Amino acid sequence: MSSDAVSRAGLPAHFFAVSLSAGLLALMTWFIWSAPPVARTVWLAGGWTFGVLFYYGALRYPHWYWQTLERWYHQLGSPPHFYRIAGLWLPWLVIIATVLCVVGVVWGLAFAPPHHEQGNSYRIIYLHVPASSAALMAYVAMGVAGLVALVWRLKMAEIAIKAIAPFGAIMAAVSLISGAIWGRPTWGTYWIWDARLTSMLILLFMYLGVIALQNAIRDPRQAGQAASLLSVVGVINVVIVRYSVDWWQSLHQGSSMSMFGTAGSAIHPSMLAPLLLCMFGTYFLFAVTVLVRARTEILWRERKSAWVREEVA
Amino acid sequence: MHFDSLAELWQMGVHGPWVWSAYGICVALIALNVVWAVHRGRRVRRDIRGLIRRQSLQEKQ
Amino acid sequence: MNPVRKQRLLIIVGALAGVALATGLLLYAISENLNLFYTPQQVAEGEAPIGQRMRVGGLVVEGSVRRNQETLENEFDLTDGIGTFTVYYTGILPDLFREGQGIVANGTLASHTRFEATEVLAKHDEQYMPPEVMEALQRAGHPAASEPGPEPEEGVSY
Amino acid sequence: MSGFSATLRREVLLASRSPADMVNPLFFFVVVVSLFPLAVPPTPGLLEAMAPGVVWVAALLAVMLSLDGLFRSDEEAGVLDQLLVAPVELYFTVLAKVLAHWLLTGLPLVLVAPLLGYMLQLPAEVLGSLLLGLLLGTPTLMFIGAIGAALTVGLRRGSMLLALLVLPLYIPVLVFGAGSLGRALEGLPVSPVMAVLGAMLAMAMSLGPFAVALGLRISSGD
Repeated sequence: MSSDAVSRAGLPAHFFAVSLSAGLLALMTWFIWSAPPVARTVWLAGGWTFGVLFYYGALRYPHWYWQTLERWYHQLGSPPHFYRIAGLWLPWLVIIATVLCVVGVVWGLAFAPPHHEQGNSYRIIYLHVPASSAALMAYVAMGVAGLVALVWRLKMAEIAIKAIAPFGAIMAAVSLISGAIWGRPTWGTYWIWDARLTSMLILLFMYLGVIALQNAIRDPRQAGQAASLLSVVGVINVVIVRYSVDWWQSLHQGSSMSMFGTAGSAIHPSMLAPLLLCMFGTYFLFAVTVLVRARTEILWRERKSAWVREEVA
Repeated sequence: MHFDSLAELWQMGVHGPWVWSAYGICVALIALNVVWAVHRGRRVRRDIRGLIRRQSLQEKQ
Repeated sequence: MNPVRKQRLLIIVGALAGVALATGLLLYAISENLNLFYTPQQVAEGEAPIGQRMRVGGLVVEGSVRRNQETLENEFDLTDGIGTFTVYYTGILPDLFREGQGIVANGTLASHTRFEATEVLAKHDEQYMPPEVMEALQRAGHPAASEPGPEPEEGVSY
Repeated sequence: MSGFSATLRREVLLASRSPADMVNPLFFFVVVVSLFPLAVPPTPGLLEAMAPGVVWVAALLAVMLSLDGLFRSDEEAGVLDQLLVAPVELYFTVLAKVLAHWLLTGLPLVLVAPLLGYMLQLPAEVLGSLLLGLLLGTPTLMFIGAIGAALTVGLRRGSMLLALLVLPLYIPVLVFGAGSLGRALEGLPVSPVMAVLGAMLAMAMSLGPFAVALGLRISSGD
């Protein structure tokens, strides 16, 4: 990319490109890290294809790329634009999310074969794994948005945090509850202080802290900034908690309860297919609820502006 | 379908209570999340309409 | 240099020094085998200190389990394919304890071939397979059907 | 730095005028720890097994409660606004304030800990680990908690919120702190765990003030 293109597109687009790639990178890393092996391969291949195409295009047509990025930056950063675009997307996202979730859950509950040892109780996986992964993914997204909000003071990033936190809290709760109910017939206990369980509990606490802080501060910009700082600090904390409890537990109880323990573990395609449907369905559900909440928040923050009055009336 | 009848699907071998209670509680939570978000959106729209009305009343006076 | 710049420089140098110190300390901690987990190979090679509390993990050797129903004394061999040693344990073994399965034991190493366990934990099966597929795998002698893997420390799980 | 030492001197001077603020966390720590032997059945060995958790949770709560007022009096007196516009980097002011706070409330707490350890029937060999662990752990707790204190400084009923924000952040320190004492009790080498506690202190001390300064700026509506 020529420096000419950078200077012409201006600093905002440059910042936007950097933050976008950082966010994508974080999300991709997380996906690959947390995915079941088959999905990991699919995502890796997809990611590489996307990356090669993206960077080939960026080198071949730098001006067009910068202009597009700049346009996106301004559109995403501008509340009325975001409100309208989100409004256009929402119906489609609702349809996709509903279809994926319903098909995935019905398939998983009624049509997938039972587990060779756990029998039918493993069917909770179609609820538990998507919820856990959505809770983690939402926290990573919140941390990235927090960083963007702190560094560039982007109003939309603050709104994003406010929209993500309730979804993340609910998903963490779902993950904990379904995990506990699954644990009783499988491990013989509702709860153990295993690293994975403990870090999910802390994740829930962090979500609740972000929500509480946002509600405690009157001024929306100030609340947004404070929540951004807390969510960035929280990302570091969740990572440390995960490893600290792992090390600590090792002395007392073994982490014997891990489910997909080894890297070479396998999940049969007939069980994986509905699981993937459920996972993608949950990600679309994430998009739906976050967009709905973000639109509400935009309306409230901009309630004095003319476009909101037209929109509402 | 893996199960022969709806009754078997409901019982799921011995695991019916676990599976169905997990799905019941958690689907209710997720649905609540969506309903809550939509409800708040409606309330905010209503509140803003109220604001506009009050303001136009004040302007008339 | 003006005072503001000097202050900023000092902050950056200080912060970097702090991060470097933290990294160094963490590297030291990790090199010290913080979680005191040893594999049969490490035990066989004499890396595990004798007489210290530690945690070991591996596969139970087929046909090596000797149980005494009266005194609840158990002994079995633990292997990772390279090293092997015998575990002694008094108490009730967990339900999922089976020959060929992966287990983790807490206890003390009495000698390089003798481990006195105070706790034995069965590893969960990590395979997600329908029963018929599992049987077919076992008939075909597929390794996935018999080996849950001796090192369940790393990897993805929910 | 002159700003650093000036803040340090000011804090010590202020504390010497109201010694109660300094002594209260210490009393809290001692009282909470001495409640446990009364509440727990006198089974032999039980108290010893619980001691690491009891001492560390009590220290953590004492530190957290003492932090509530860290920036509040400055905020009420209007000193905070002046600090924000002063030509001294806020980083140094924050560093000095937190360090002074630790010297005045955290250090006494650490020094009294061996006595409490003795009350909890800990063997004399592990008292050194207890002391060293708290010496490394309490300043880390101060720096992490100061982030929460900075974010809640202008809020009414901020102390409850502070607990909600800060306690999840305290968990790694608690885990390794209590872990160090637990290891000492089992006769294991404690140096790796102490190294981790030291690493957390170095991180909290070098990066924490950035977050605290940012939190103060956010809270002051800047």
